[in-house]
Amino acid sequence: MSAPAAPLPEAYADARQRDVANHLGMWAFLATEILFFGGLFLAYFIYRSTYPAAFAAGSRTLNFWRGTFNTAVLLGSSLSMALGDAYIKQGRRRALQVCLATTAVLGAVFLAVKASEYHEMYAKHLLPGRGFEAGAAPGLQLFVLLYFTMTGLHAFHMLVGLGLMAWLLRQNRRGRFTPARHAPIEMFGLYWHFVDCVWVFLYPLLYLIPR
Amino acid sequence: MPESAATFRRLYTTFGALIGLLVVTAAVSSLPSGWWSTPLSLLIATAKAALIFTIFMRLRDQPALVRIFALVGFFWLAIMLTLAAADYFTRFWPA
Amino acid sequence: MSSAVPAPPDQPSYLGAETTVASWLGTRDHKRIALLYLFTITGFFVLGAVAAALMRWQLAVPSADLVTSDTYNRLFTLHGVVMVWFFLIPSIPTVLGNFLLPLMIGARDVAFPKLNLASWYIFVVGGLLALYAIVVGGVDTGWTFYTPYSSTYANGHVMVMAAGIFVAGFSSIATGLNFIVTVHKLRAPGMRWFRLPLFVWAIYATSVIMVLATPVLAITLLLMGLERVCGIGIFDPRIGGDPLLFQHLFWFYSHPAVYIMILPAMGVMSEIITCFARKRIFGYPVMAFSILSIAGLGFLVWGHHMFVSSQSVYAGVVFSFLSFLVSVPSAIKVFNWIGTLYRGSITLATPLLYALGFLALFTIGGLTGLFLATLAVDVHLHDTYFVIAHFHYIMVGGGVMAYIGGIHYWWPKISGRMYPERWAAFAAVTIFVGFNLTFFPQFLLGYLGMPRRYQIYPAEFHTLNVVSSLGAVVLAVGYLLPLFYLPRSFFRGPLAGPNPWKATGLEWQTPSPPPPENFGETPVVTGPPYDYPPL
Amino acid sequence: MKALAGPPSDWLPAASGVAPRVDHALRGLLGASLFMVVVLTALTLYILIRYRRGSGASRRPLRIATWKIEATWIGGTLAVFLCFFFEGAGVYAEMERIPPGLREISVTGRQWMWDVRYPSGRREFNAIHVRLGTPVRIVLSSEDVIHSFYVPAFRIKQDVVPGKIVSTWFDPTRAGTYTLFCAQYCGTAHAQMLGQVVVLDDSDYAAWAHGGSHPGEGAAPAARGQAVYRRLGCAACHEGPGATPAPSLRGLYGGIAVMADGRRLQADEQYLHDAVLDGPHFRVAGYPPTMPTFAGILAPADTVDLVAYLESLGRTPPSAPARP
Repeated sequence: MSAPAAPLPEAYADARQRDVANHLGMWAFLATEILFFGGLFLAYFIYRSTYPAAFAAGSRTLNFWRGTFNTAVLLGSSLSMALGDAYIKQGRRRALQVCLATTAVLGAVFLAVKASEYHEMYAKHLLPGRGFEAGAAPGLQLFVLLYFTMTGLHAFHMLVGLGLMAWLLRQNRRGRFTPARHAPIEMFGLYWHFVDCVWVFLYPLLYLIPR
Repeated sequence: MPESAATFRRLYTTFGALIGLLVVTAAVSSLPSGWWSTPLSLLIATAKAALIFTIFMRLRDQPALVRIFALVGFFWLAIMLTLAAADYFTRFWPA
Repeated sequence: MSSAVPAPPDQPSYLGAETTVASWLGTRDHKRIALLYLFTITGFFVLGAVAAALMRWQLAVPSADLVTSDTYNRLFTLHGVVMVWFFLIPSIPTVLGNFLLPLMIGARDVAFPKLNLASWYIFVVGGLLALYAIVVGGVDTGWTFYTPYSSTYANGHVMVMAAGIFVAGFSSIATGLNFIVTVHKLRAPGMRWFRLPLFVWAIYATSVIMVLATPVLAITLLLMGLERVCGIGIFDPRIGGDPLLFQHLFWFYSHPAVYIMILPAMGVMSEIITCFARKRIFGYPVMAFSILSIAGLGFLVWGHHMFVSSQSVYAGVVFSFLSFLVSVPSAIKVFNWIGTLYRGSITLATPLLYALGFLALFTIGGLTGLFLATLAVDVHLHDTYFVIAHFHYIMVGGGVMAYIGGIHYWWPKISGRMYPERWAAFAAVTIFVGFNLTFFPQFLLGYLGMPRRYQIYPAEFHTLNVVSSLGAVVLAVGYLLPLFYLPRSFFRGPLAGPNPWKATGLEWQTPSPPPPENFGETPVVTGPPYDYPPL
Repeated sequence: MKALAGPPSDWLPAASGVAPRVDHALRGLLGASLFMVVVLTALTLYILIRYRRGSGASRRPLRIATWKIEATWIGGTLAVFLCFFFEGAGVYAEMERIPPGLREISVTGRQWMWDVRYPSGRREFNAIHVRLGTPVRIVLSSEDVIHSFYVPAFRIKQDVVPGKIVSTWFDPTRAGTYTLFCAQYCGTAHAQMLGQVVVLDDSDYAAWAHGGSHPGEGAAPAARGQAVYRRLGCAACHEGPGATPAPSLRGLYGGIAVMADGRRLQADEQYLHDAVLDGPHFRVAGYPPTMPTFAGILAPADTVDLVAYLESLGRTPPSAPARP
């Protein structure tokens, strides 16, 4: 795309203002994500109060240990992402590369464990729809539906994150990021931590519903 | 702003706190539960989210405007939840 | 007043700087992106208007036989979806907002120019998806997509249409996000919040609604789509789901969406009335605060769409009370506009004609909204033609009148040339007369009990429908006129010069059409807006 | 404006107990709105003329503080609005509070017809007969999508949500026949999902209740059959411009009917009789299984009359457009 005759000078007076503008833009986007997941949390909140017993039964069908392990994995990936961001601010590109790789691996582990849980649900005939075990408590199928929708949407956001990390890894290998110019890393960090926060709420709501 | 060793130490301690909270909420949920167990697990989740927001996402050292942008999403979510709940929880009250 | 030095005359305008197609399709200049949006949404307006014309033609006869029932259902769905998501929501924010926001706050461009262009492309992709859904057969669910009809019983191309709206929603979010950061971060030195023109306040409040409401539409359409594809979903009554949950989620977006449509129109009104009354706005802080409170309260009132939907009585009372609260700021703004006219020096140019049309029609629209907020009356009037008339008075009588008025008012700045005054005045009056002829009878039809979305109706509603259909012909003529004389004046109209209306405001300090960089060097603002010399 | 002259209720009969109160609230709103429109229009026109450019009127700024003016009209508007809110809410609460012990009529909404069942076990389609002066409770349910039970003359409307039993009630205060609309969009023939609420005074109601004076008594079987055809609302699916959700009945008698499961049956009298009584078993190829069973609903005499009418219908060539 050919820029107009004189390259459009940055609309900002200084880098500091540019940095805050980036943060404002990213946080506004995260506000939309909060409300995007919020629709599902509303559905969960309404149906859990309508079918409390079915939700408790549904929660027991989930694998508690895998859920807890997954939460720890995701918290770990958040740590490595935060470390990576701190390293690039010191200009240590190799340390950033290691942290990004660690984050990606932990993300992949999370998704693998999640896939195994989905398979386990399939094995127990708990997939919503025709295959659903007959005679289940009313609302149990709703819980399972909500479980798949919420964790599915979260997993989708993780996949998008892994894709972005692949791009960041390639850019970092080409030395694009310096202490002065590391906005993509910081912005992606906000996105990744946010996805982790969504899981921080999903975990108790889905796995820890008391008897 | 230079990343001092203190920043790294803060990151590690925050991670420790997060794992600690995870252990607590997992442990509490396996004990016999009462009416308090769901609010408690949500409280712990909020604490973990708050830690991630302030430390990992560096809301601590952002200007007030960025903090407002961070919280406005939750405020509107609260509007949606409370007013929708106003419908669902009063449906079967005597007219 | 501001002391900006106008850019050197030999600087080429944003139109003349480059004329290759690539320079338009790859532009990052907010002014060119505004024109891209102008062409796109005008096309969608014509498509939606054709659907409306066919509907009015069908309804001219009780046992209508112009189109089959199924085709009529697809027509009103097309009219609803295209007009709501592909014309009204983008209209003022993306055309006038994109063009004027940086100019009015003395900035060189929006905060994220690349994102601004991306939002137009996202809008076009969403539009193409919707067009594809229409061309291959259309959708027969109504623009509200209520489940379980939309997810289980509808046989149209619901998925493709929902995908189109889902994608267009992201364009809305991107634009809103861009404007919010622009207003916060790119105001010229001295341009404090209370020195912002009210149009900027309106665009800012609209952007907040766009960013905070549109995601809920996205999740609602996604869940409806999942339920349609998988045959099972969380709204499915067969497994204990609640169709009302869909309505709660849908209207949590869709009521703030109607404020996305009307708030920018209110911003345009404040600019036009102050200019042609040569007088400062009456009660600036109250006007600015009213805009914000409309945006805020707009999120609390969605339940008034569900009074008869077996929602709980107590929730109905709560939502009715909040709906009355949200209508107070709108009433205040009408009073303040009339207060601005008082003791002004008024010239009846075309933009003011549109503004006065807005005043009359928006007042009627607002008052009839009170009928629908009153619980007992809404039980009778809900889902009838009274509701159709109410929201057309607000969205078409208010939103579209202000949009066309704004296009005329800033036409000299956009094109550098003047529109033909006499033709424009005639068009404005034709639209006003045609509009009232078309929609006022529908209030009476609604009271008499004619439900909406009926293509065959009992004979006693016949005469009023004939009047309405005739009015639609007059309205169509009124809308066609600007489509002819505006493009013509874009190339052959008399040159307008930087400030033909002698208006205040930074956008009038630059040459028309403005250069790509808007201002030679960033202006400094020293006084409040609308600072017209005392009369 | 006619509304000013006569109270709106003489445009649309106020035929239920709550209707006058709704009309009262509505007239209050109408009066306030007309007052505001007149005042604001007059004020604006006065300002436009008096303060047009070049007129000699004084442009001295107002001496009264603007915040005082703002406060008055903010307060004034809020006060008026709250009055309307309280009145509306009061009447609404009365509408929604269903008196206990009312006679219950169950009405099921099904794509494009109202299926009415009385406590006596009697069943009707698209018609409800009630006695003047005795309020009834309508128990609403839906078998497919959301419909809405709307009787303008009674000023009542209640969405019929599938998966839920919802009730509304009305106290008929005026004899006559009032149209019942479906107000929530429910598909292709949403506009044909009409019904009648017939309010009969005591004598007519008693006659209807115990045997029911079938309209068209004593006329030729085909004519009586046509009345049954109309009463059951068969036209909603079997007729209509263009594609209809059910096979057209014109030109059917004497021809061959191809069933969904491939059977080819001679459309004789027996076929028509069986297809009416046991619809689902005789589903025609290419049509959805929406035909309800009429066994136990149609008295044998009605069935014979209906078949007679279908025969007469069958002889007219299919090309004649069926005018709904």
